[in-house]
Amino acid sequence: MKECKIGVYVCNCGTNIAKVVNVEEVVESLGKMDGVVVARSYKYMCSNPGQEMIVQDIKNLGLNRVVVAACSPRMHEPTFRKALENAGINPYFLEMANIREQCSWVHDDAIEATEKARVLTSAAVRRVKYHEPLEKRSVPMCPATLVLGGGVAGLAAALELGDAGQQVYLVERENRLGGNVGRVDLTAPYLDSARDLLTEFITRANQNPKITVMIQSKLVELGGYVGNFQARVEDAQGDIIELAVGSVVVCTGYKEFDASRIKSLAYGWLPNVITSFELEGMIRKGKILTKEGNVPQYVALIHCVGSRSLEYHPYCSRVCCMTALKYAHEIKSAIPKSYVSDVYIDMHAFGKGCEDFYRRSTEAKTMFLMYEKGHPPRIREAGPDDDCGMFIWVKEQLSGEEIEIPADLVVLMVGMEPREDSEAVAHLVNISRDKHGWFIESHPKLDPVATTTDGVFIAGACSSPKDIPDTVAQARAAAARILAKIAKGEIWADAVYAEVDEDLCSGCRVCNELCPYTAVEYDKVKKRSHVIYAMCKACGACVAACPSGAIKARHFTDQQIFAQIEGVLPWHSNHVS
Amino acid sequence: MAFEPRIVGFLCNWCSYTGADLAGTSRVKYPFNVRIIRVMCSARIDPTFILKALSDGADGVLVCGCHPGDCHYVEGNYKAMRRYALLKKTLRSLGVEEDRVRLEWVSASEGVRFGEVIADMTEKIRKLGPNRIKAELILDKAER
Amino acid sequence: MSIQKKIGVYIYENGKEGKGIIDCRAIAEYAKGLPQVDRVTLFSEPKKLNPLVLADEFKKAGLNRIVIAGESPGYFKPAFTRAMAEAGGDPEEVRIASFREHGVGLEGPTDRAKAVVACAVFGIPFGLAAVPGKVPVNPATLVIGGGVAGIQAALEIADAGYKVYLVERLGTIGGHMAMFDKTFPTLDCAACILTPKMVAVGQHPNIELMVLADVQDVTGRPGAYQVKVLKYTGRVDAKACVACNACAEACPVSVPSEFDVGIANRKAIYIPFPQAVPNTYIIDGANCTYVQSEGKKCGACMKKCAKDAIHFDTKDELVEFEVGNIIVATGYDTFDARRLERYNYGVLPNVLTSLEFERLTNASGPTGGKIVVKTKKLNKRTKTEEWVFDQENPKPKAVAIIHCVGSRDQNFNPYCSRVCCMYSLKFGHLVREKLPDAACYEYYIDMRAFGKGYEEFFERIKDEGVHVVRGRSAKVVAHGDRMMIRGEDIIHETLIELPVDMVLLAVGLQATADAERLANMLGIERVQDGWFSELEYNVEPTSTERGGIFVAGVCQGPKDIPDTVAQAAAVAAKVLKSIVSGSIQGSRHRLTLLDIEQRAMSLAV
Amino acid sequence: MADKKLQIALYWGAGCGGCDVAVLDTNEFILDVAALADIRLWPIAVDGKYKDVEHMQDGELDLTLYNGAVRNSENEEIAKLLRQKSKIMVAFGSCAHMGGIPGLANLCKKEEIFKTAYLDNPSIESRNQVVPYPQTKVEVGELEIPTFYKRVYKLDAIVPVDYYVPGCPPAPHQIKTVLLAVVGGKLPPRGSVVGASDRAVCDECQRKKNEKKVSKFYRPWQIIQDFDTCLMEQGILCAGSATRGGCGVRCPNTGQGCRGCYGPMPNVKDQGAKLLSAVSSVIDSKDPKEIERILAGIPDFVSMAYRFGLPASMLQRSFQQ
Amino acid sequence: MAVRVNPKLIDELEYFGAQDVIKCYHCGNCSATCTHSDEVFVFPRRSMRYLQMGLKTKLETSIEPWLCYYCGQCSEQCPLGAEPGESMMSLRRWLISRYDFTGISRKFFKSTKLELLFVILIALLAGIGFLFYGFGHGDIHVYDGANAFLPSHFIHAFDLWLAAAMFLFLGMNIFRMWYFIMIKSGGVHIPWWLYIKKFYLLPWHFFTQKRYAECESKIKSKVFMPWLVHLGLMLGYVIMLVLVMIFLHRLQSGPEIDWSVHALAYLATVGLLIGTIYMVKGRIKKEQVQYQKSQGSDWIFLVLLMIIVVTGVFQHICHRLGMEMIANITYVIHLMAVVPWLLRMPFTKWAHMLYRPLAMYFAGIRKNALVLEKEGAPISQPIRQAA
Repeated sequence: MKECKIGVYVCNCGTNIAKVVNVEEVVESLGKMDGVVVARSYKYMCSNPGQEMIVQDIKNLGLNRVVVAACSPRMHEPTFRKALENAGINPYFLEMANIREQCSWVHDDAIEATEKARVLTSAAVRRVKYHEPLEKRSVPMCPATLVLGGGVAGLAAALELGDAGQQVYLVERENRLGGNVGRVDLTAPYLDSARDLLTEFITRANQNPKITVMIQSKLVELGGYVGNFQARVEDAQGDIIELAVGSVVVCTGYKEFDASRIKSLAYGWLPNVITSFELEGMIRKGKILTKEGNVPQYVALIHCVGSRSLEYHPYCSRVCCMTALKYAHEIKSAIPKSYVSDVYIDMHAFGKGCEDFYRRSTEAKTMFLMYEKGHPPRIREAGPDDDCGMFIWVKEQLSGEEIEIPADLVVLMVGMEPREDSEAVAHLVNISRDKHGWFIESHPKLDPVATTTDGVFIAGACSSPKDIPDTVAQARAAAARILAKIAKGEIWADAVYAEVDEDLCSGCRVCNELCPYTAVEYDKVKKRSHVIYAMCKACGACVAACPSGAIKARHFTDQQIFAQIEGVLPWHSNHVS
Repeated sequence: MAFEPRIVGFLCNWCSYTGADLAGTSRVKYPFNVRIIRVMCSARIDPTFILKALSDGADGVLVCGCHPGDCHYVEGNYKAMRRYALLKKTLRSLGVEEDRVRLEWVSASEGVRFGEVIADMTEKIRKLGPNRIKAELILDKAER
Repeated sequence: MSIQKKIGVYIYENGKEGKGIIDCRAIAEYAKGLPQVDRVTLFSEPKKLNPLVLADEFKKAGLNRIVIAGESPGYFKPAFTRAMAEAGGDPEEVRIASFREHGVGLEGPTDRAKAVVACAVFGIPFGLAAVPGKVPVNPATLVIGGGVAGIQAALEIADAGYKVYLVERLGTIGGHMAMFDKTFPTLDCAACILTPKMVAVGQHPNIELMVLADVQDVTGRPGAYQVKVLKYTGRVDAKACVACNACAEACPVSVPSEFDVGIANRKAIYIPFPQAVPNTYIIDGANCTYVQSEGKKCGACMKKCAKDAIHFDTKDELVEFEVGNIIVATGYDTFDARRLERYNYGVLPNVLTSLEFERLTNASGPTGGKIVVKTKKLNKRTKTEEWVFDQENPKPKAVAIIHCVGSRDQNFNPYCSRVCCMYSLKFGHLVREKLPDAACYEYYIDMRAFGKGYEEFFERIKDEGVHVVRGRSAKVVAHGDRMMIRGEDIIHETLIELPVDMVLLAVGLQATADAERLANMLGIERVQDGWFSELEYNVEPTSTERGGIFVAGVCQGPKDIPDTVAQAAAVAAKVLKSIVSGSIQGSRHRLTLLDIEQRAMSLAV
Repeated sequence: MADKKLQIALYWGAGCGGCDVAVLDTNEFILDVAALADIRLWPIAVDGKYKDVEHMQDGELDLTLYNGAVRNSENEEIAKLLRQKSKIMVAFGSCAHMGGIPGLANLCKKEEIFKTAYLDNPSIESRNQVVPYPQTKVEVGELEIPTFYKRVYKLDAIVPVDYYVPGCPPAPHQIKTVLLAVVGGKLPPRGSVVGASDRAVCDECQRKKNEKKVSKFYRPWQIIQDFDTCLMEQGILCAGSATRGGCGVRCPNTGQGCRGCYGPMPNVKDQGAKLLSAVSSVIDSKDPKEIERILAGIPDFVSMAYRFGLPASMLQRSFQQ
Repeated sequence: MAVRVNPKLIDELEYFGAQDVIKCYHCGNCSATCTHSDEVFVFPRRSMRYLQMGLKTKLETSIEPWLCYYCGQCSEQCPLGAEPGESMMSLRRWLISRYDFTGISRKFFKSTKLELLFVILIALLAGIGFLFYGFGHGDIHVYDGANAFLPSHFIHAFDLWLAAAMFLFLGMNIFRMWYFIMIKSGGVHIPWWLYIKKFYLLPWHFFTQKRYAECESKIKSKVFMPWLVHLGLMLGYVIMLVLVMIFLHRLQSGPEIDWSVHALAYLATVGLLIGTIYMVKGRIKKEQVQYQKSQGSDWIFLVLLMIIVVTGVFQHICHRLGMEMIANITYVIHLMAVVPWLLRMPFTKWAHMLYRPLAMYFAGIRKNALVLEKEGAPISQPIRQAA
């Protein structure tokens, strides 16, 4: 092995690091380490001049290893790898020490934090000596895409890809396309026709020769890896169809909250307490009637049913406020003599045109009543002498009064929750879910449609509640990613993966079953196992398990980790009791 | 000088390391006694690493992965869980105190919890006193 | 069609027609001529729409399909649906012909309105009938605006291997997001997540980055737009400059920094901020003594520059190129808080806008991230007293944050700015985190914590000890050294007057000053609030009437970072779709009434 | 070298002596040995005194085959002596290589061992209260016996070792290989393990291997095993996958799981840990309680995992207070 | 006990001018802007809330509408054009109708036509009556002294009867007001002696209208500020009333000017004249918020007042100039306006002249009672302090 010439770069991160960690002390101490040629600090290592500093040192001092002590490698590892690449050395000769998130930001004591930063950085120095040059490799990209879910999100994604001339398989569980929007008549805030919107989408999808619509079908198995997935879809006849696809877009949507879970709202007990979707059906039919068949005089809308609640879902379902305002308008307009009350917590009228719609609704004399989060309204039956069917008890926040609202028809604005099958879908396509069951995006801000599994995207309300424009935007964002990959024609697999040293493998087959991606393949002839690198996600389960030590996790080798362990455990004299 | 435990934390990249990062970004304060080594998945954590840390003088070893069901690699954390179960038995036979090695599930959103785990573990180990393994091995040699 | 249709068309006249924009009478005449249309009714007082009366009408005439036309006829639909049901007809046969939704109001509005009505009469969604023809497309793309939306869109397209021109008005890309300290609700540092993307843009072989540049003119057709961009000179040779800062140290001129929104100063030769992309110094000609004196005075920077990178004689440059698609991502301006006199912004020194606070609390800001109050200092050069932030200044003991400044207000911006609630909560967190002893009050109207993890964030902030007060405060007045803020705490039914040391105004977002110019130049529409109009609210939130011109991010309407990023990527999909398929849909407003009518008729059969 | 006979020594440290016997297992080859070499020290077979060795010049011996672990001061003294006198020091057999079965004594304290061996042992006189002491004062003076160390060491923990011949005991062919290599001067790099494979036992094992899922562990006598299938898949603990091959799959072929005497694979630092990892990886359950139940089927895993290698492992011994 | 909301009340209140209150989304700006809003009486937002919710009992027992002097600041700053000031104004109208047990008031507010009809009818009746009396008992050419067309003793007696009727209605209304505000609203125990202790508030506020002055945050003219004009009008009216009720014969005697009463009368006339002109101008120009929304009732009031003042001045001048017949005719017209004007008073907005100071009096009592109840503790905690 060539002699290690290590450069150590400690970032101040403005004051993020420097205000707690004595950066200069770390630099000085690291500079004395074996193999370290240069140690420097800089205000922002990630900035162009900071990166340039590293590049210049590599060129001028012939560095062949770089240690950057800065923020989390999850943040800037790619940045500095790129810098190494620009300087002409292999990007994997980099190791980062996380002295911000795990040191300066979580510790106050300057002395201890400085010591910890020093130790973490020195461990990185020890580790980097064992780094090896790694190269990325590419695999071909299959241009077809599998879209799971035929709601607005799925249709938008499919159309975007199909119109671009790419093959799309649109798989829908139900016997019709359209999803939850298919149950809706008009959309807030402009009261455009949801039906026209869907008709247009569905017609275009059906007419597009590149889009294969498969209704009453479901994905049963997804194998392979980005660019080269093999999907097994069970169709309406129960036949299994094998599809080769390069990407998967998951648009499985949401289901509405089961209002009967909240006892105080009497859903399922009092006949005239209905959910928003039931009201939507009435509006579509033009018959807003109580169960007794009367035209209601008092209608009440209750917001946040199942949402923004401590017991059920803490999150806001995002669309219900506007939907409620829409209903208020629709009821008033269909039954001009009715009185509509709207019982809410905070009015989330945040979108374009929404505040205006809210104002219109107030002008139409909808009575807005505010209740406190955590103190949901209670519904009781009215007596025979009352002119209404029910009363809703609310501790009204804006007046401070305890009030009862007369109602003949109560509409519960049920929130959104993940579908029952979200866990199964997550397993099928290998993506994660958050604690509520929504699918997790790879980065909530900068990568809201990608997932941690390459080639699998999420769009629409399956990742969190959203309205139609946001859903459509997300679906297209997913399509953009896929189109970009298709345009390139190949996928570059990460350079970090596991590999089997066949000279050491005894074919014991402990590893085969362990790989969640079936990337470890057993060769029956050679009686050895080997890893398909493009499928490997570098988790290292097989590496740890291999009793022969025959599998190496590139970039996470035993040697590297041992060196790091040794590095973080310097032997203090004061430590021995 | 008071005894300050040194804990080696093996954190999976996706949940726990991110969770520790979140503790950082949310400025959760926790004892500085933990030193974190990032691995891609808790399933990568070879029992050898834990033994290595213990024999090199770590007072505690923390293994963190995603909560069961949340593994980025589907079931890596279950693999870690099984290994940990057997390792625990083995360490018991080897006379290593229970609290020195700990397996915790920390999700990417549990920055605060990560801090609490560290604080709790540090406190427990502080009570336990230093890990004698390395010292004893040196003493063995000296006595021989 | 199984049964013969008998169609009734109801057209709503709302007065706008009277001004001659849309001629409802002409539309009515036209509708009468459409096949199967039995009757056409004009109505103007929607409040008087009585479903039961309508039902009688339907029944008598035997109507089995109703078309309601107008600006936003959806508003009347429920009444008609009920009427149809009462009359025993099929409520699904009530159709709407929305002029607003389908972009009536552009060229030939009456013809477009007629086409919209025709489609509804035929029962065909307008979007299906009004499909412009396809034209070949130039694979290059112009992105106007280098904020997070522009960056994201540019990267998506460039990563796919296509040429992108990214034009930014200022000296660096990054936009507002680069100025922020933290982003809600995860509180990750804005610069930390944005700078890698900025660097990626700067280094991308497919992106031609033009900063200090302005799009002067756009002509041509979808798929082949000729663009003229004026690149203002920064007078510094980017290749030679090593960002040593010697020039800025030498420069005697000190002016408020744009990046620090005026709470700190910069020199006339400066770099916008340390992580700027491109990382090059710029000479601000308007403030440079040398430029202003036409070379007679100063020139200190030029003398100091060891690399001879400063060239005062460089000229602005006009470049021309052709692109197939244009993405408008020009973002927003913040509301000018001076317009709301009651908060005394600009009068009381420690009333700050949100952007000012972002910079104040940012580690790269003037106080290194310390939250301090402004104090009076003597400016030695001008011999005047100025209010300045200084690291040594005292920390505020109480901070008030006022939501909805300029937003949700008929007198200013009637719309909700969508991000202020959350960023104000974030401020609350920052105040409590950096100043644990300081009290922090948030005055709000509705807490709009609607996104993923937002509600949880709100709860967390409350747990952190930020007092949330439902009720927008009315005024901020001086109160000795401090300030007094008066507001109503609605939930606790009391009026509160609190002495505070710092007031943060959560100013809303509004369309940029040059949005109108841009809209005229590109031939795209703006809504009343000033934001660019989208083609269709629901399904085409990023397209415009003009093919090949897209809007992304806040310039279309206020939104937060995830939504902006998603939109930007969605636009990229549109662009990539056109490039990958080799052709782009032309402009919808080039379609004639006859085109749409015929297509709708053929689809109906 | 042909003109000069090879000078060799064989020593028996803390071990059962099986390795010495194994040398004899080479059968008639021992005659070749005798012809090739002068055996200068072999306590079990040849008369020779430590004093003689002490009088040798440094490096006078060409080869020492040291079997057994280091348990007491005598073992250490002789190991150091032989190291000094030998050109090549070979750790011969599992005990010298890794501590071997005697190494399991590291799970106990010296006092416990003495108690078991000298006090509680049913085969000794019941009233015995005497345990060995290094020095005993008697009337004539002070008697001295070797000091019993606190724990067992593998040979290379005491002296530098050039080659390792694993096995409990080493197979005859290994002995031949070593001797022939020394004679022929075709020595592998120092530190090598000689006479064993670089692959695990499984490589040579003829049993059929599939993907593994185990929901219950058995002792070999608890089930009727399928001789064609991997033992591990049948729930019988077998260290074969974590153990160097070269032994000829002696144990698995008899229906027992491999006991691991050949030690860890070249890249492995801790054989027991690796076995632990492999065994726990094949458990077929996600439920912690179920896992515990399955693991209960392995009564004494530490003795299984470190049957031959405890002193060579990371922790080397038990730290029971 | 939970109260039932009444979505229908808002429809009724629309007649009283509360069209815009529905727009309010409760930002609280108005209450915080209002100079009169304090710890105990927070308004106008809360009143608007009750209005939106139709909490009739809450509204009719509330005192807050009377504490508002409609300076218009809240309406100017209202982000939604919900017109808090106008909403308070409409509530005052409604309260007047609630205090009035006859129901006449309500009818007036609901229909300007009805009110106009009433006014005209009364005026005609009065006119006919006076003419009948005049021609029966005197000479139209004689204004004063014996054989006067409308002798002062007759007018005086008539005035007293009229006043008695007016005060009967007013008294009933005031009683109802007291009952609503002090008894029906409940909430706090009020010791009887507080009524005495706080009595000074009544004349104080009646004669100074001090609170109106506090409204003036943005003074456009130093003289013609609403408070001063209003005060002038009010005082002018009161002086005139006193003069008419007690010194009528001295007022009517002439033609020489009796300065002891006429000086005061002139002063009062100036106040009335300026006030009327100012208000008419304001309602026509609509520059100030408080004058932007006028109801028919407001106009009737102003027009009648205008007629009264103008005819009063004119008959006075004519009388002094010896044009006694014209003076008598003008006087009849004057009285034709005065009678309906006075009779109308208990049923219209004009009654606020009494309700306002009464409200201040009641408010003072309630505040004091609250202080007593909390035993000297501050009436409200500023805000929950940081833990």
